[in-house]
Amino acid sequence: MRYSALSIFLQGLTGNRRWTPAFRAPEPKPYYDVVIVGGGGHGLATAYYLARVFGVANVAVLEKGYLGSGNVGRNTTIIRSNYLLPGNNPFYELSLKLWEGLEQDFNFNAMVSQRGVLNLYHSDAQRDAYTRRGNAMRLHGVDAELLDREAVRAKLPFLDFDNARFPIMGGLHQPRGGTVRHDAVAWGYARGADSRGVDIIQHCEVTGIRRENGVVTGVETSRGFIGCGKLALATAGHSSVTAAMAGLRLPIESHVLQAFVSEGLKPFIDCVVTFGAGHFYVSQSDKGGLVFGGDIDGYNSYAQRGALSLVEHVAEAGVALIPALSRLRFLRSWGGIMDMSMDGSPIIDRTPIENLYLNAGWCYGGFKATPASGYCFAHLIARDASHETARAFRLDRFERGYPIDEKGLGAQPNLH
Amino acid sequence: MTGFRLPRGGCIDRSRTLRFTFDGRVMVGHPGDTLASALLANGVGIVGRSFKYHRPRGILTAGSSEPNALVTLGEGASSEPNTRATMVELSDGLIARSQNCWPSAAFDVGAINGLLSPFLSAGFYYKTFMWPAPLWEKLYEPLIRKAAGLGRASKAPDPDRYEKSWAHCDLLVIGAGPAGLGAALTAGRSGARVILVDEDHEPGGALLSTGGDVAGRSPTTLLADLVGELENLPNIRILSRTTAVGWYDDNLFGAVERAGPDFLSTGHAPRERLWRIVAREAILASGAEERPLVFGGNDRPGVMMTGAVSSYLHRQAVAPGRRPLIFTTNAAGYHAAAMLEEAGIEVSGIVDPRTEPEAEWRGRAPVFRNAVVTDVIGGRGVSGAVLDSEGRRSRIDADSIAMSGGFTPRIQLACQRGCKPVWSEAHLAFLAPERQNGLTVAGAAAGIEGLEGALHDGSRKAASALKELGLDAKPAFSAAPLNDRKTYALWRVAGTRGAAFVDFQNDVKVDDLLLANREGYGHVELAKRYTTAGMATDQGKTGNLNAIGILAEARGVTPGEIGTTTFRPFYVPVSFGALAGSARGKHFQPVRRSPLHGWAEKNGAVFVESGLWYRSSWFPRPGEMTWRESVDREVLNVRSNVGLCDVSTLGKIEVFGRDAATFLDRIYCNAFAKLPVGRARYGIMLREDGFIYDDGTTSRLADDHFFMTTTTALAAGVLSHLEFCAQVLWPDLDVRFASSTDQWAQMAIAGPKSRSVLEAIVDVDLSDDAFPFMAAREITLFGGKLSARLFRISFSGERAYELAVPAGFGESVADALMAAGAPYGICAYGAEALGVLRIEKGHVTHNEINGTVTADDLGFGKMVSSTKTDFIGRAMLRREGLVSQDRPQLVGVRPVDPRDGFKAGSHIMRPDDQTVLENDQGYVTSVAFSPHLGHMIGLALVKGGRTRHGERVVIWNALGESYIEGEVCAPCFVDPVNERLHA
Amino acid sequence: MASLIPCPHCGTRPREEFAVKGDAAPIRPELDAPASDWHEYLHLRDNPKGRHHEFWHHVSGCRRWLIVERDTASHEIYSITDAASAKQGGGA
Amino acid sequence: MPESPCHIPALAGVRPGRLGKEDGAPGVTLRALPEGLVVLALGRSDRKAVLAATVSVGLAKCSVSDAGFEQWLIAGDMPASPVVLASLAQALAGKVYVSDQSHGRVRIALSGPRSMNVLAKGCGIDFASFTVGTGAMTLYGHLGCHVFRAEETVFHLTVLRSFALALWDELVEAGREFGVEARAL
Repeated sequence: MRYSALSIFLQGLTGNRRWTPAFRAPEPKPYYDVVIVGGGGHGLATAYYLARVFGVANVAVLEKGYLGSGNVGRNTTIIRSNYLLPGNNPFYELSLKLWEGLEQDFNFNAMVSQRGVLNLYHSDAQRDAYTRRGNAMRLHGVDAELLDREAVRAKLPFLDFDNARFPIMGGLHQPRGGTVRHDAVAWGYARGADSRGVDIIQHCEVTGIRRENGVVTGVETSRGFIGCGKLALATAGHSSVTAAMAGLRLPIESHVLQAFVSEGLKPFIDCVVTFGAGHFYVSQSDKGGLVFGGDIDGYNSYAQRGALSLVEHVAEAGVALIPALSRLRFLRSWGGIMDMSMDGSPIIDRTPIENLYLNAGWCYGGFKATPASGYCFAHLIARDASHETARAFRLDRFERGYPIDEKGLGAQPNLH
Repeated sequence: MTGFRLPRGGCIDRSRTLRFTFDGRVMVGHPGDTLASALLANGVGIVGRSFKYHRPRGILTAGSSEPNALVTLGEGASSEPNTRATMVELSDGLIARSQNCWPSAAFDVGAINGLLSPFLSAGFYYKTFMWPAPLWEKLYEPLIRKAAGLGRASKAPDPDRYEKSWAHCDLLVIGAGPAGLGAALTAGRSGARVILVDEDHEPGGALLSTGGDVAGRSPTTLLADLVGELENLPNIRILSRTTAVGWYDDNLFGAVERAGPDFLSTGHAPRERLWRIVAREAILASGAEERPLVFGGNDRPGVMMTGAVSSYLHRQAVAPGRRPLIFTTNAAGYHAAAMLEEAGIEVSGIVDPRTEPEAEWRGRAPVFRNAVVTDVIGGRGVSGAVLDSEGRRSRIDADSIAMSGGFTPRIQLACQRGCKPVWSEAHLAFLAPERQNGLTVAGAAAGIEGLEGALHDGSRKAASALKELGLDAKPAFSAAPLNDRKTYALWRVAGTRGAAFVDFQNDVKVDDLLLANREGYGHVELAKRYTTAGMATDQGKTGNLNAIGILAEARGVTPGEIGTTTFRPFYVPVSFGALAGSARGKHFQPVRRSPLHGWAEKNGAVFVESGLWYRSSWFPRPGEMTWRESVDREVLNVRSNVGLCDVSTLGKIEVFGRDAATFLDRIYCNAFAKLPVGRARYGIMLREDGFIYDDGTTSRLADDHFFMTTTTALAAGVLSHLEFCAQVLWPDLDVRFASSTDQWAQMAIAGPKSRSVLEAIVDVDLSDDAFPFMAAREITLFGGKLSARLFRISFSGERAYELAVPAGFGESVADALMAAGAPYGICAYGAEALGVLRIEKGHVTHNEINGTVTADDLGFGKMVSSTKTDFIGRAMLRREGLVSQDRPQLVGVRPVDPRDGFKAGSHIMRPDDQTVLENDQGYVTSVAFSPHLGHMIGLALVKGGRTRHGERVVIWNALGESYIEGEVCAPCFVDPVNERLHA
Repeated sequence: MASLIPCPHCGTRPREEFAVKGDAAPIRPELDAPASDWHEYLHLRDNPKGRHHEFWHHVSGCRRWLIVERDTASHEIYSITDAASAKQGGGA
Repeated sequence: MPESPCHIPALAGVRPGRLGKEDGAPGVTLRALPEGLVVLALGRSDRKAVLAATVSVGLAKCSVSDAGFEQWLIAGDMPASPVVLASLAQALAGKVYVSDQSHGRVRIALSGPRSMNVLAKGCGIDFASFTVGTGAMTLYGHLGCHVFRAEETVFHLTVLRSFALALWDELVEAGREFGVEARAL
């Protein structure tokens, strides 16, 4: 069923009784050309682009919970492509371009809102680093502008300019950055993939990876064995757990990242702001809640819940940036499990095991990457060659000494 | 709407009148009122408007889960949106405003959305607003955002104070209702350390709003006795107005204490305080939430929970109307009816869907068995109701409705750490495990019925929790007769004509849930996300179980098979203020002051934040108009005369031990083991991955004592790294560390005349023979009056010394040096001049050591020892990517036209290349204006840069629209052969 | 674990006093070990959902490096030892 | 040029007087302790041995308390001469290294009936079992410090010199609701 204002009008006249399911609930078939493990944003996007762009439609997406129950449903919805390094920058820009045409592409309003992303700086060194970054963006044709203190003040006069411990000196602004309604991304991709024949199988947990003569032939699941030509893992957060089923150890640790939403407010802040002197970032959802977060808790965890001390830290940084926040309230917190990689950058690559493909290591930046991740992973699976923007995301880069380390913090995942 | 104050009764102080305003109307109330009770007493019906359809809304509850009566309190910087009127204690001068309505709550233009509701079904926005694409951001989204949201926040800084505190106890009791009081008393009498928290402004819970007889006493008497005894026990701390909001690992509870209404007058107490309570055991006695019934118009102002009706009647002597109707599935409705009748209010009827209603009803009101209310009659309030009794419809007059669909145990806190609630068919509710490690659920929260049952259950469970701790306690209340539980499920009334709301605040109707299910979003989590049910400020406390029941019915399964959404912190919304505490404004992070801060201030320093430190940045003198003038002067003066710079912020670590030398050999990539006593050496520390971590000078003061310096930024990191290596990698080495950053005031005395200045105060021979370059010694000053450490090291490239003196004497010594240096033209110089001096010499800092460079990249390749057996980073240095030819290498850059300036962060491009990322040659890491050379200079990391000296490049800065011609050169602009070090 | 940590030297302390480094299982290879050993040591992790040994540093307390054995799913702590004593014949 | 350099205490600038709640007796008293002697002793030994050595070199009035694993803080109101420090190092030589921190750490005494409440605002230690004479490194808010229980309601907080003013300000803020009596040196 195609969605439009007209369909809403017509359905509304008849009591909204004739809307049909957005996606099927198929029984798993015994064999698929491609089985994708993980019905989150990346897995669903991969299936969508496999079917839509690469003509591979005999595809199943296996999700152990409900659709989008992983990180696509528990993030802070920010999209941007303000990356520094050549391994990252073109990839995230591809992603932003795909976001820009996404809704028309899959006929689902995911509320892509390019309201701008502003990274504040508070020292000369930070300014220099942002200058370098902004210029790297401009070299690739990405929009970037360096705002001075007064330009930031004109945009966001309620930040703490006058009593701050770390005064705001300016910011790096990407006008095309913004936010997207995160759940709708999963639903939109699912609906688009489903309509092209992809089987999205919810509540189907993969319990083992079957190999014959070292070649992957299928997966054991809570709903029986499912054979496949190619097996693609898109289980960020739990990548190590799924990879271990094939005997693979990954350069990844799983960490919990908490995020928060406030009570609903009338329009308060109209862009995404990150606080360069403390771990804090904030935007406002279309529903009115401030959506914000901070750093990861720092210890390995699969628990989807974090510590109070981190919450306090986020509140401190929030109030330091915007003193008016003090009287507003946290409504809810949640925790997502992040694949923190050894250099802070992702992996989209074949594995040493034949027929096994890996999409992992997104750290806390997986959401914004969703379209390009799906596109490039589909490219890799369909063509057995990396997409040109994802060439650097190799699994062997660590061993060979080519880390993509935006922050320069080295092989300690919880620092990225 | 006809809410009113009864002439008698209640726990309010009628002798005092409090004046407050609501939407500009002046009203009065009494101490003991909440804002909600006072509004009811003043006949206010419509308190606000709902989120989506702007329906008029009144007051639903008397507690913290109130979804409708959200108001904005206060004005200006102190205004506070989305405050539940039910939780606000009335105070004199209180100002409250309704929300989400224009021009007023009573007449709101946005109510037109209600007429459009057929087209605004769940998820409608996902299906439209997509064409034409640009209109989303320009038109649709701004309209949606403007319409959405609840209250309006002030953007001015919050003027109030907040605090945090730790607390420790044997037993934390959450909730001071009957179960909590029983638990606290049981534990209190045993001598255990007890903390009792309760979110109301007085303890009592359900005992505060009930009549009749409990354990042989009136609830009021019983409560007074219990509280009286508790208050006299020294081992019990009662925290009223305190809501436990989160249960965290290791039995840590977060609780927020609100100031009472009089806090403004007391001045020094915080407005809110976050308690971090470490409890060995905890009892969750949070009671149960009464469930609304889902029928047409159930959101009309005047439709309330029966518990709220009882509470307002008993505590504040406020009645919801003069002719209320009761719609109930359980005994609560009858209790409310009895209280109303006792207060002289005529109850128009009791509608009960059960075929066998409460047998003991002795009141006057007629009971309609096997009947339901299908719809409310009335536009902005209640004028009557449509009854459906076995298919027969009739109308009944009423001016308000009290409803009760049963009770949902408040198990939220018990399920915040991953445990899944389990459906109990007997209770028609989800229950948490009665006991998890450290937490026991008691009373109504555990599904226990009745006040006596709760008293006993709390007592019993406290005793057994204390037993876990090895403490002996006797339950304060003995066993109570068990109530014979009769539960009845009515998740929604069928056949309603009007909209029947499940989530009031978010305007989620029965139809929305059914639509979500039809469209494939029937999983409880998907239904929540698709319809927004349970996402309002009450987080589904009022509506979620009904939503689950409705989904279960639609899918033909039990509510247990539907399951709940996940309970997460916080139990109620918590302010940023409470969570931030006093760490705000200038106190966001502590300030670190150099021991020479006072000296720098005296000399007119401009300070800049550097991590937590304030460092002196430059020292303007009269007549200097720009910072550059001052910095240029300081730089030139150092090169021609002498300057004094505070370098106290550099990290300083004493390294002791028989194996200290061996240890340092493994820490630095260059050799230290053979460093003689009395000498210093520049060292480079790698990370295990082979990239540079930090650099600094380390001196040997004795065979078993080194003095290490680190960069300011990594002082703490390096110490941790050393400790890791010593304790984890090589615990067999005898080596110990003491940070002495704060012990020493350290100053660089640099410039050709530095020796002459120093000679005035030091007691040692400073001749080049006696104190050569890289000498490092413990010396005395002022004829033996003061011990100090002197190092002949140079960051500026000039003859220079670093003098470390005990911090308390720092200012005095600096003063002495300035005085001694006056004849030589000494000046104070700051971090900016230091930066210029080092860039002129090509010395690196963290601008260059950015975590992605190797020693070879920076030209230190020869320093990396090839003879030492092992050191941190050695093995991984061999990787292909770390030795490849096109790695960035440190170079200098200068403008071809000396008038051109450029910025750090500019990229380096070849002049004829297309400006695309693939052609990027590198970037400028540091820049300075060299007063020595009279033009800008820079350091850069350029691919294969060491072979490219002399190459013309573009210094490319699109952000600044500056593209200048530059030349790559050696990374040293002044004195490349280091003659000045000895000058 | 995420709120309080029972330091073997200092007693139970808030998590804020500690810094965490990561997996304590890998053993630093000898210098001349094959490159793949060093790669494994520095980069590859079991990252189990369950029992895990981890380095924590009591930065604001005794300044000792500790090995915390705990469950990454439940956050329950099984043991906590001083890393030096563990290395010198202790557990972990 | 001064004949002999003068010593400027880190808390020389704090203002004495009554702060916060004005009425009634002050809940807490804050006092900057004299910048006398602070020594960190490190090594494989125990508190008793360090105490014995401290006494043996004439520093009998100093407190010796735990300051981490195999680390002890020796603190007193009177400064010690380099000679005494050298003899202390000598007395402990072979096992324990000493690092003079007399200028690196600053001590603040927190006393009064509400001292424990003020301490609880920044410090997560359960002081119920923290007996008189006990010392420990811990955090007060964001600040690392050493807490020493000198008497039932008297605590000495030892903090890095650069943070001394920051800690002082925090303690004043935390004591405000009880009333603070601030005493300068």
